[in-house]
Order: sequence, then C-alpha cells, then structure tokens
Amino acid sequence: MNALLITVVSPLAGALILPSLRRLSWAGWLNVLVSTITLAASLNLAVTVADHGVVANSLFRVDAFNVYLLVLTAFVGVTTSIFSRPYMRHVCDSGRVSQRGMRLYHAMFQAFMFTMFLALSTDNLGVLWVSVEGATLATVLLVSLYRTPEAIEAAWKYFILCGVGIALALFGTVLLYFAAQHVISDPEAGLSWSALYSVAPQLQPAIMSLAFVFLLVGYGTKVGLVPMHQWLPDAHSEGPTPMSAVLSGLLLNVALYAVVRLKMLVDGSLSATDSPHTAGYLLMGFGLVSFLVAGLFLHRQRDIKRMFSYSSIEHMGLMTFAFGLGGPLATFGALLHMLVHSLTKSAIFVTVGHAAHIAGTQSIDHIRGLIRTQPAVGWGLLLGVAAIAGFPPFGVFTSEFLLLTATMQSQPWFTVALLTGLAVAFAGLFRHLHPMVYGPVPEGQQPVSANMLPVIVHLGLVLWLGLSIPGFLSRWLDRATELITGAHLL
Amino acid sequence: MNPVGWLLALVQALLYIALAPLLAGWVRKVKARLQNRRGASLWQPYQDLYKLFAKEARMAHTASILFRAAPYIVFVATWLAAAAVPLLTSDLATAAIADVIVIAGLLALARFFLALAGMDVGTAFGGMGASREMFVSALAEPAMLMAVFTLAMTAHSTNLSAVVDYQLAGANLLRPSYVFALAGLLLVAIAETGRIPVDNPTTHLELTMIHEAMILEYSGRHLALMEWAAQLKLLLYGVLIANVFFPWGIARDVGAGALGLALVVLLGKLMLLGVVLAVSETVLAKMRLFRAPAFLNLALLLALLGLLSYVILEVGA
Amino acid sequence: MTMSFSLQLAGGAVVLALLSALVSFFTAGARRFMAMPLFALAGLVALVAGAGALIAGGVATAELPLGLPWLPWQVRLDALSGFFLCVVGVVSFAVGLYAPGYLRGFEHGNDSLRALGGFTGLFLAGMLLVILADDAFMFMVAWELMSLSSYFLVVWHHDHAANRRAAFLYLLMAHVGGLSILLGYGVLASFGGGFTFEAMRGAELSFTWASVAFVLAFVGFGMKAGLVPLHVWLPEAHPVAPSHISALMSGVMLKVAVYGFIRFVFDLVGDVHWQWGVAVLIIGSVSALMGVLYALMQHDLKRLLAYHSVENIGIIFIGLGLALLFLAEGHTVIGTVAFVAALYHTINHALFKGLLFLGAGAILHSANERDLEKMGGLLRRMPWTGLFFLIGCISISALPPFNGFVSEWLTFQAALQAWQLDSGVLRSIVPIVAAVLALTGALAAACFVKVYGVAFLGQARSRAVRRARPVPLSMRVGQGILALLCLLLGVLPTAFIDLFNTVPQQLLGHGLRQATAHGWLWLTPISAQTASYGAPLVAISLFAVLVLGLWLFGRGIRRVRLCDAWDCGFAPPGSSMQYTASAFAQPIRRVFGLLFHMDDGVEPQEDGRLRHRLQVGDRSWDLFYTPVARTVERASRQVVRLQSGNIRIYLGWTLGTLLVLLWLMV
Amino acid sequence: MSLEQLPMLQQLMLVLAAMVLFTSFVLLEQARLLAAIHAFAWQGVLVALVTAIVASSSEHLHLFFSAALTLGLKALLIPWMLHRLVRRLELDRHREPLRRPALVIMAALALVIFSYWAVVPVVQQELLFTRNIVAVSLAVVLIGLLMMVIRTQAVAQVLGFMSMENGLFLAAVSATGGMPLVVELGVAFDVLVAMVLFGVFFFQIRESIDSLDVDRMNRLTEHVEEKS
Repeated sequence: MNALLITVVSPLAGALILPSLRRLSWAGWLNVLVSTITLAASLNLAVTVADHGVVANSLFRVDAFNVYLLVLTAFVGVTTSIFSRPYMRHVCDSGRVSQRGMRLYHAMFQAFMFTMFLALSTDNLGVLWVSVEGATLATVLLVSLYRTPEAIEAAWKYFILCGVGIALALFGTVLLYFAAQHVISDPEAGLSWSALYSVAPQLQPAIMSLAFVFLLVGYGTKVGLVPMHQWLPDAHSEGPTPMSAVLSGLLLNVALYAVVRLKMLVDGSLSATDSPHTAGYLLMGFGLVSFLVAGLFLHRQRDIKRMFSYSSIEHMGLMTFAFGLGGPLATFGALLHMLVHSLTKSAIFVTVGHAAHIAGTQSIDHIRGLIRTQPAVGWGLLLGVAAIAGFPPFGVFTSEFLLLTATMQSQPWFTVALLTGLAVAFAGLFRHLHPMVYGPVPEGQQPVSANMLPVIVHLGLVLWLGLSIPGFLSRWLDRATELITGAHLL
Repeated sequence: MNPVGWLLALVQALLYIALAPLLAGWVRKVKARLQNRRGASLWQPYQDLYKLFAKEARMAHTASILFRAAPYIVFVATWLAAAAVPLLTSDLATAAIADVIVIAGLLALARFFLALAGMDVGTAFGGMGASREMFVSALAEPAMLMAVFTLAMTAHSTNLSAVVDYQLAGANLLRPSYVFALAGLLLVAIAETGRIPVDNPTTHLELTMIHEAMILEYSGRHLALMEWAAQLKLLLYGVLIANVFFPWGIARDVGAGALGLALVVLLGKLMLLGVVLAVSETVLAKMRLFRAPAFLNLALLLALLGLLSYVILEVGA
Repeated sequence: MTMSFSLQLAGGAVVLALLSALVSFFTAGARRFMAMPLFALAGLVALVAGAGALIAGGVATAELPLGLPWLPWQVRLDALSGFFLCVVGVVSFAVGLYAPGYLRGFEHGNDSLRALGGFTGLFLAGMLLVILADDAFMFMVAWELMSLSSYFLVVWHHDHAANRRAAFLYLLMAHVGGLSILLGYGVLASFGGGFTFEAMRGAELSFTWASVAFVLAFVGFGMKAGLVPLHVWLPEAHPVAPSHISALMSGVMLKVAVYGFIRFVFDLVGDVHWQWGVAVLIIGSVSALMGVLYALMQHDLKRLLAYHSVENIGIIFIGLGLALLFLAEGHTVIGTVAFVAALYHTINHALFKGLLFLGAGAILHSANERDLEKMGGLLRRMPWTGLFFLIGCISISALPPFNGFVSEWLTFQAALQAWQLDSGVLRSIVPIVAAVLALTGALAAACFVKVYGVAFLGQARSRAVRRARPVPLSMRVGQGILALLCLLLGVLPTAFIDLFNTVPQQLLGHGLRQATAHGWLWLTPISAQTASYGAPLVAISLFAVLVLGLWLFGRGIRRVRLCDAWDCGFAPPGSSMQYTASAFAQPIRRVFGLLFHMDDGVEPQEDGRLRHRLQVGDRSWDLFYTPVARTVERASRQVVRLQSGNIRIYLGWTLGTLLVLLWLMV
Repeated sequence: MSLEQLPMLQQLMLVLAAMVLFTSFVLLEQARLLAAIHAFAWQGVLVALVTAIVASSSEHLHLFFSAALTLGLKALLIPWMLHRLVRRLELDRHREPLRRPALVIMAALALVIFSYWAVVPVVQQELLFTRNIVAVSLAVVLIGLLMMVIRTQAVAQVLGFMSMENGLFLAAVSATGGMPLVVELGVAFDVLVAMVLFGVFFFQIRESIDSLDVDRMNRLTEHVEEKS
C-alpha cells in the first residue's frame, strides 16, 4: 500500500517542488531522482502484487494487469528523464526555450507522470477519466513549449481534439454510471471498476453498448485510432523529443488500458445477449483500419518524428485489433506488444532526437549519412527501426508472431490484411530510413554529444525479450491475460 | 566385361580415327563429281593431315597456354564420344561407360574448348566464329538430345548398344516417332558438322565462316588435330544415324565373319549417307546466319514431335 | 560418430560463428587474425557435423532454453539437415580461408570492417540455425536473422544510391517472403495444433488447405531462392555485396531456401500431389531458361553470375518438381532419382558458384574491375585464378567429367522415365521440360565461353587489367579447394551418392541403393541396362589419351614459333578490335529478343564520337512490380487527405464517427 | 407516464431542460461573440437550476453543492473569464455570421431527433421521470460539437466545448442524479484548468498568426497537393 502511495505521490511532489528550483542542473538531476524513486516503489509494488494478487482499497486497485503497466511507465519515465536532462540542457542553451520554459517542462513532466500513475492505479472510472483529461492538460503546454507557429497549432489541435474526445468519454461514463445505478445501491461505488466488474452480467446491455460507443470514441481519440488520430502526429512532431517519447510510449498505452478495462465490462454485460462480441468487433475494426491507414501514411512523410508517430498509430491499431480479437493468445501477444512497443518506440524517439540535433532539422530530406557521422546514432536508429518493423531476434517479432498466430486460428482471413499492412508499413519505414542512415556525409555535419544509454538499455531489453521471455514475466503477463480473458494461456 | 570386349572397343575406336578422313574424302569426291569436276583423290585428307603434322606449328604471341592445349582436348573429347557409338558390333564395352547423354556432353566439351581457342588470340574473326558456333550449337544441342531421347525412350535405355539391340530384337515396326527423330537428327547433324546450308567447310570468306573462323589462327599439328576432330565428328554422326536407325547388318556376336560383314555393310551405309550429304550440299545454298535459327528450330520441332508422338501415340497404344 | 555428437558439433559450429562475429564487433586488433579463421573453423566443424549425420543416419533432437515460454527452441539434426550442413560448411570453410586476403583490400576504405566481419559471422550462424530448427518459431527467428544480417552485408558499400536501392529491395522482398512462409507454417500449425515440426507432421490437411500451405511456402522460399518472377532482388543484391559475401549468398543462402522448401513440402506436408509437381516444374523451367538468357545479356561479371544462380536454382527445382510428380504418381524409385539429382545439383551449384564468385572477387581485388568489356588476357596475369575459374566454368556448363554434368545427367535420366506415367498430359509435359533443360545447358555453355573468352583470353581492354597482379596465397587456396571438390564430385559420383543416400532413405523411406550396386565405377540410377555412366573411366581415359597425345605430338612444344596473329592477313589486331561480350551475345539477343526489355541505339558523345548504347532490362519488372508500387503510391496519396490540416474537418470526422457508431449500435 | 401526473416542479424542470436546448441553438446561431458568451452564461444558469430542482425533488443532498458549483463555474466564472479575454483580445466588435444558417439549423434539428432516437429506447424502462432529459443533454453535447465544427473562431470553438460540458453535466444530473462527489470535483477542476489554458492559448495563437481564425492554422499536414 505504501509502495502504491509513494508511486503515485512522489511524481506529484516532484511536480510541486521542481518549478521552485532555481538551478536547472539540479532540476534535471532531481527529475531523474524522483523518477527513480517512483520506479523503485513501483517495483516494490509489483512484488507485493505478485505475492498477494491484488492490492486494493476504496480508491485504488492494483492487479497484475495495471501493475505491469505501472512498472513499464515508471521505467520509461526513468530512462526518458535520464535522456532529457542533457537533451533539454542543449535545447535551453540553444535558446529555443527560456528558463521559465525549463521549469515548466520539469514540472509538467512529473505532473504528466502523476496523471499516468493515477489513471493506471485508480479503481474509479471517474477518476480514470479525470486523470486522462489531466494528462492532456499537463502535456498540452509542453507541446507548445517551443512557441513556434507549428508548435502552437499542434498544441491547439491536440487540446481541442482530445478535449472533445474526452468529453464524449465522460458522457459514456455517465451512461455507465446510469446503468450501474440499477444494480449497485451505493452511489459512491457506482463507478468502482471492481464493483462494476463483479456485477457486469446484470448491467443493461443496451445502455452498456451505447456507453461503449462514447467511451470508445473518447478514449480512442487518445489511443490515436483512425479517424480520430489527427492530433497525434502533430503533437509528437512539434513537442520536445522527450515528450514525444513518453506520449508515444506511455499515454497511448494508458488510453488503450482504459479501453480494455471498459471492454471487459461491456463483454460481461453483453455476454447474455445474442451479439456478445460487439465490443470486440468494434475494436477489431478500428484497429485494423488504423493499422492499414497508418501504414500507408508512412509512405508520404517529410518529418522524421511525424513518421515515427504514424508508426505508433500503426502499432496501437495492431494492439487494439488484438485486444478486440480476444482469446488468451491474442491478449498475451497484445500485452507483450504493448511492452516491447513502448520500449522500442521510446528508444527510437531518443535516437531521433540526437539525429535531429546532428542534422539540425527534423526534415527527412536533410538528415543524411548518420552512420558515417556518428555510428552510435546511425546504428541505434537502424536497429531500432529494424526492431519496430518486426525483425527477429527483437521482441516485436515475438509479439507479432503471437498476434498473427492467434488471428490465424480464429479469423484466418484477417491475416492477409495484417500481412499486407505489415509489408506496406515496413516499406514505408525503410524507404525513408535508408537515405538517412546510409550514404556520404553532407559537408560540415558534426557528431553531437549523445547519451545513448537509454537506447542501449531499451533495445537490449527488447532483444532479450525476443530471444527468450523470462519466466517471471511470462507468468506475470499470463495472470494479466487471465484477468482480461478469464483463461490461462500457459 | 571380358577383355575381348575391351580389346574390340579399342580396335573400334582406332577404326574410327582411321575411317574419319576417308568419309570426308568421299563426300568431297562425290561433290566434285556432281559439279562435273574430277576432284581430289579419296585419300587426299590423309595426305593433308600428314602434311600438317610434318609442318612447323606457329602461334600468335598474344595466345595463351589454352591455345595450345585446346587441339588435344578437342580431339580427345570427340574421339571418346565416338568410341561410345557402336560401329561394328552392338556388344560394345565402352557404350556402358558413356551413354548418349555423355556423348552429347563430350561433344559439348570439345565445342567449349574449340570456341575458347577461337577467342584466345583476340582477333575479331575468332570471336565472331566462337559466338556463332555457340549460338548455332545452343539451338542444335537440344534438338539432338530430343532426337536421341526418342530412341532412348522407346528402348527404355540411354545406352546406345542397348538401343541398337532393342531395334534388332523388335519386329520392324514403322514408328511415327522414328520418322521425326531421324529427320531432326539429320538436320542437327548438318548443323553440328558445319556443312551447307548452315556453315561451309570450304569457305574462307570472312563473314560467312563459323568453324573455319575459330581455327583460323591454327597451323601445323594443331590445325591437323582440329581438322581431324571435325572429320571424326562427321563420321560419328554418320555412324549414329546409320547404326541406330538402320542397325541391320551390325554384328551381334564377336566373330571374324560377322565383324567383316558388319564392316562391309557399314561402309555401304556410310557411302550412301555421304552421297545424300553431297547431293544436298550441291543443291542447297548456304543460308544467312539469321536464317539458321529457323532451320534449327525446325530440327528441334521435329525432334520434339518425335518425342511427343512417342509418349502420346505409342505408349498409350 | 553418433548422431548426438554430430548435433553437439553443429552447435559448436554455431557458437564458433557467433564467436567470430563477437571478435569482429568488439576487438579491433584481433579482428584481422581471428575473425575469419574462426569463421573457417565454424564452416569446417559444420561440414564434419553434417558428414557425421549423413553417415550415422539417425535423428538427434535437443531443446534450447530460448524462445517462447511454452515453446522452447527445438533443435533437430537428421540426414537432410546434415546434408545442408555440409553444403553450408564447405563453402563457408573455403570463404573463411579466402576472406583474409580479400579483406586486406578494404582496410583503407571508409566502411567499417567491424560491421562486415560481425554480420558475416551472424549470417553464418543464422543459416546454421535455420537448418537445425525444429519448430516454426525458431525457424522464423533464424530465417530473419539470416535475411537481416545478409542485408547489412549487402548495404555495406552504401555510398552508391544504386547499392542502397538494391539493399532496400532485397530486405523488402525478404520480409514479404518471410511473412508468406510464416503464414504457410501457420496453416500447418492450425491443423497440426502446434508450432513444433513434430506436430505439423501429424497434421491432416484437405487437398485445398494443403495446396494453400504449399503455395505460400513455394512463394516464400521461392522468393528467397530467386525463382522467376520473384528473382528481381537477386541480380541487384548479390553483385553489390563484397565478393566473398556474394559467394556465401549465392552459393549457400539460396540453398538454405531450397532446404526450407524440401523440409516444408517433403517432410512436413508429407503426402504430395502431382499438381504441385507440375507447378514446380513449370516455374523451375521458366526460371532456368530466363536466368540463363538474362545472364547472357549481362556484362557485369557478378551480375551475370547472379543471374546464373537463378538458372541453377531453376534446375534444382526442376529436379524437385520431377520428384514431386513421380512420388505423387507412385513411382518411388524414379522420384528418388529426381530427388537425389536435385540434392546433387544443390551441392554442385554451391561449389561452383562459390568458386566463380571467389574468382570474380579475385579479379575485383587485383584489377578492381567488374565490367567484362574492360577485361581480357587475365589468364596470363593470374594463371591460378584463371585455371580455377576455368574449372568453375566447365562445371557450371554441365560438361563431363565435372560435377555439374552428373546432376544434369541424373535429372535427364529421371525425365526419361516419363513413359512410365499414366496420364498422357504429364507424359508430354516432362519431355518438354527436358528440352528446356537441354536448351538451358547449351546456353549456359555459350554464356561461359563468353565470360572466360572475354575475361581471361585475348588481350587486356583496360589499363588496370593489364596491370593485374596475382592474388595472395590464401585466396588461391580458397578457390583451389572448391575447384578440387568440383572435380571430385564429378569423377566419383557413386561415392557421394552413397553418402547422400541416407537423405531419401529417411525422407522418402526409399534409398537409391541400385544406383551404386555395380561398384564405384558405374553409376546406374535406375538399372544397369537402362543407363550407366562410368565417370571415373571417362575421366581416366580422357586423361590417359591426353597424355598419350601430348607425348606423341607434344614433343614439339618447344618447336612452336611465335608470330603475329594471322587474322586473314589484316593488320595485327589491337585490343579494341576484339569481339566484345555484348557482340558475342548479339545473335542470341536477336533470336530471343521478345523476352528482353531492350534499349538499343547509337548516341553521340560530347567529343562528337558515336557510341553504342545497349541496356537489356528484365521484363518481370514492368509485369509484376511496377504495378504494385504504383498501387501503394496511389493509395497513400488518397489516404493523406485525412490529414488535411484543418481542425474543423478533424472535428467533423469525430462527429461523423460518433454518429455512425451510434447508428450502428442502436 | 404523461405530463399531467407530474407535479409542478418537475414540469418546470422539463421546461428548463427545453430552455437549455434552446440556449444551445442560440449559441449556435449567435454571430457576435459577446452575445454568445451571454447565451452560454444563461445556459449555465439553467443547468444549475435543473440541478437544484433535482436536488430538491430527490434525496441526494450533495446535488445542491454541485448546483452551486455549476452556477459559480459555468454561469459566472467562465463567462467572466471569456469576457475579459474577448475584451483584451479586442474581439468585442467581432461578428462572424454563419455561411448557411438554414442548413446549420436543419443539421442541429436532425441531431436533436437523432439523439432522441438513439437514447430514449435505451432509457425507456427507466422510471425516473427525467429520462427524456438524457436525450436533450445528448443533443446539447452534439450541438456543441457541431458548433465547434462550423465555427472558425477559436473563442467560439471554446464556447462550443464548454456547452458540451454543460450537456454532459445535464446528462449526469438528469440520468443519474449526479456523479460521485470526487468525480464532480475532478471534472470541475479539469474544466477550470482547461479554461485557463484556453486563455493562454488565445494569446499564443494571436501572436503566432495574429488572428484567432482556426482555418489559418493549417501548416501541419501531409496533404501537400492543395497546400501551396
């Protein structure tokens, strides 16, 4: 319990303390420190959960599913803060951000982490909603941190689109509460996920499916499902790179987490009706469309960060599809994919940040000859993209293998679409990657001081996961799978 | 295999190199007669060879070692190929070593080195000759293989002596496949031995020659070996046609009488073939190089028809 | 040597390969002396392991603590794997000996030898693991490891945009092929209930599903093996890699694809159907013919060799197709003959294609030239390479007494048994395939006369070539081993077929005992009276008569007088008057003109002189690939309309989606 | 049950709900920003009234609190902030007539009918008399969204967003008699912060493209053909 409190509270404390610090260097280190404390606490929490199954009280509920996301979030938070310390200094020295901007950055980084942890660990769907909205509010100012017209435009779109989406999600939540009231007498418990889950079969199917539409559109906007995805590439490409890393690596996961939790409820209530899989089909549809469309988008990119944000959309679509598919195998694969995608994608964004520094621009046409200029960055980008494109021995391949297998067993004809999508996306990524990493060096291009530690750690982990999934992790994921689908895989 | 058989095989192989110039001389003689010339004597080819062996060999200083090795390889390969074709007796030891595909392979080996030798000196004509030779043979070789495959399939064996035995044993059927195969093989033989209308062994007009262009740089014993190999090839094809399609008279047991008879019959058949060849060379004119494909495609077509008519008409029946 | 020990040896080979990769990645100093020797050692160990497996002829399995929690990597060594271990091992061994000398040429280049050596080791490890894999997951991991590392090797010279493009094409097609294979395994797995090969063997498939799986596997493995029309990556990717890598890719990696196909179709799917045989036959013969014709049109030596790989893979698949056909029709003996022919051609092609690429590498190393039109007279500059290259040319042209001839002879023998088939259609298809095979062989001979005549004979056509130096000893040894093996496999087919016999024994349940029943002199695939080939005797008599002839007439070798070329009495020819490679191929280009996408014309140079321009393109591009690319482009151009940039339109999308969903749900 | 049986208070409440719907039509139509802000304030008042009535007619007492909250936030604070912003941005003279008012009204009406069609069958078996207000509130939400779609003016878009929030609140009150308190507080807090941030953004946008016309924010697009 304390571990949980520390996990949730320490980022909040950080968010409050950090802006008051005068010395930026201290702020950077303190940022790392807070994240590390959080990580330690979350690991402790994970151990507790592994021992006792569920840690819960009136407001919080931590089970195998979300504790695994908690640890992931904390971990990516740490590595990103390690990366962001020198990176943001460099940005600040180059004069693109003021001192106030830096304080804002550090505060909002921790605030964002706080909302993430709150959203993950809470048991109350209302609080979940509040904190996801809070995440938007915390990050929107960071997106416009550079104050360029593009940045402000991106922030505005991000703000409006996500605000609207989240508002719709609130409507869905209201309907959910409405449905719950007939079953649960205590109004305070009416939004408690565990309470709802225990009575899911009694919830009125009609209301639940109506609610799910709103919730899906709402949280789906945050997940970045086509056609509500338009904010995502803008926000990723214009914000500072550490922000893109956590947005892509964490925020999308959390939104997807919310969708999955709600799907579990809806499935429970629809199980009696004649169309028990409606929610699953919706997810599959959205997932597949996002997957294919994003793959096509990759072919016409001019900005490197936009490109990778589209690849995030693509992978989110894949996971959504898998969760919609249901079944232990698909769910296991999706959970694993969440993990490896977050690790890989944040590593890629870190590398991209360095690449952009080297070339002095984000435009793909002007990033050239990275391998010659700075082999570490070039190879990091190359291997990262190879990993995200699903090449073994990296972990993404494992999860995609599982997903394809599951699809083939339940919906054989979807595999064709999936494979086409994979091939198209792959071509889209590499056709842009090739000229960037290879080829002669443009004159006057100098290596920069790059901190590749996060990249190495992340890719190393992904490689390990690809070669063999450690026992504790597989048991862990399996328990999460059991929570979601009610069936063991192992 | 009994030693006698091997001895016989050796004798026969020697007989081949002995007879080869004679056939060439005969064809020339008949041709001359048809053109109302007296022509050189039958033995002229032997005298040519002797003269060439006696002469000193010269070689361009741009030529490499391959240029000198080639004549021997060409001659030996051709000779080995010939040694596997039943000449007098169908019970031939060497036929088991090299079946018909190997024979084709050995001929191809000879051609390979012939062409290389043509390119070795680095003259324009040599390259031209090599190019054309390989071009012609590329189209002729499959036709030849198809033609002999027809025989092989009917006899269920690619071993020539087995094929001949099968022919002799079987009642004298009229097989449609054989008609085609024979026609195809005749055309191939003309093309492969460099006769009119595909090539002209007597010309030295730069732009028409194929075989001659390749051996243009040779002299002395090298040239002799090359010429001899060419005559050997002619004889080989002649015997192939004569003994495989019309095997009557070939000795089936190893006895002096039978062998003698076989020799006489064989000579008769070869003379006949020579006349046919001479006549055709007299009445036909040499084709342009790019008409040759049509000619060879016809050969390939005939051979394939033979094969197909076998698998369709004769197996089914 | 027991089976399990061979398996351990194979594992050792993998470890050694990885070790050489590590050495090159992490140490600068040791790389020069250790990496490549380790690589060669890995090849040798793999060869020994494979040979041991072939001799012992059992099955050994093991589990590695890697992979999925419920599916650890399954490893299995049987005769088939053993055979391909031999193929991989022998070429890798030769390459390992060759490479140190060759790499010296790169030490002053600006590409990192670190990556080159490292990925070479990974490449070998990947191929070995593919051969050892016994479950689909490990197979795919190893397969993609192979593709990925070879891609890094292809793109190693990444200064030219053309190389980058080639590498991209290669990786893309490798990826697509991998996905197709994965799907094929998926079909088997969903019927067999499990991703271990053991479970797949037990799968009961209807003809339709079996055919679906077959087609997927055929496409996937065919894409890697380079069957027409899936071959386009091959002539692009192989030439741009360093030559010893090209040797590995062309000589070995394509064989790994063949291995995959055999494993999938003959082992996992089990009962085959004649329709598949026909499909494989047709594709195979098309590949063989197209490959050799396109090869004839090339004048970049490595590109030409790459196209010949297409041809030879086609020949291998003709053999496999015949095997499928006869096995499906119940003629086990003939099917086995065809199968063995395919195996034999597999190892043959590995040997002589490796040899030829190493030779090309030697030329590149000492004359820095890939273009035939600039070569000439190299035989006198580098006699050893010249000799070995000649052996390679003879072998690949399927001329006795070298190895290429044996396998084609076996294939012909199998094809000649077509009369035993019941269906008239099949009976008439097989002979046509045989005709194509014969045509291919003849064209190949023509092509290599062109290559050898233009490159090694005649006079040098450029300065660099005129100055070419012999290559260092290590490179010569590497080529020499392969050349010697080409001769051995040509002269002693019976011995080797005895060795390979365990493969059909295990796979088809029927050996080829009768092939060697008449002693080591006689190769009699079906029966002595049907056909026999005394390869040793042919070789011996060739040699004996040659010696005799040299002794008779060769006494005058000293008595050859050197003079200018006669050339019909024209002026002594200069190097520019020689027949060029394009000129050599011109008659064939003209006859088969329909098949090529030709751009042929005369254009004036800036210095006013006229120059002949000739480009021969591959038709399959505009037939298959350009349309696909165009479709994707069009689709993406449509899709980006979603990102119009106007926030009100975005909001409109949200509203629309919401309304549509509500309408659907209520 | 029909209107006759309803007590006066509840009839009044239905009237108020109808008024809320009407105000959002007004918002949609209103060309002048200040007037629109006033309309929005009135909407807030009405929602607060509805909440109060529900509170009095039912036993959830915390609804009184949330009614007060709504009144303070939606009817006073936010309109006041917007007012200040508009004055400081010198937009008080700004008027932006709709291009096709008739069409917009038709669309809005269609949305009302649609939301009735969508919601009512779902809440039919519900006995709480406020069930039809759910349809109204959904309509308010959708109209707010529609307003954001058609209005090219950033402030107007924010108004649309805020009226969506009103609709949500109305739904919460009418359908379920208010959310749990913690959620209400959270939502209120978020809305407040959001409003502050909107204020910040108005100025940022103004200084970047010296206008608040969202149609002129179209730099970020993949769609190069049309973009010059």
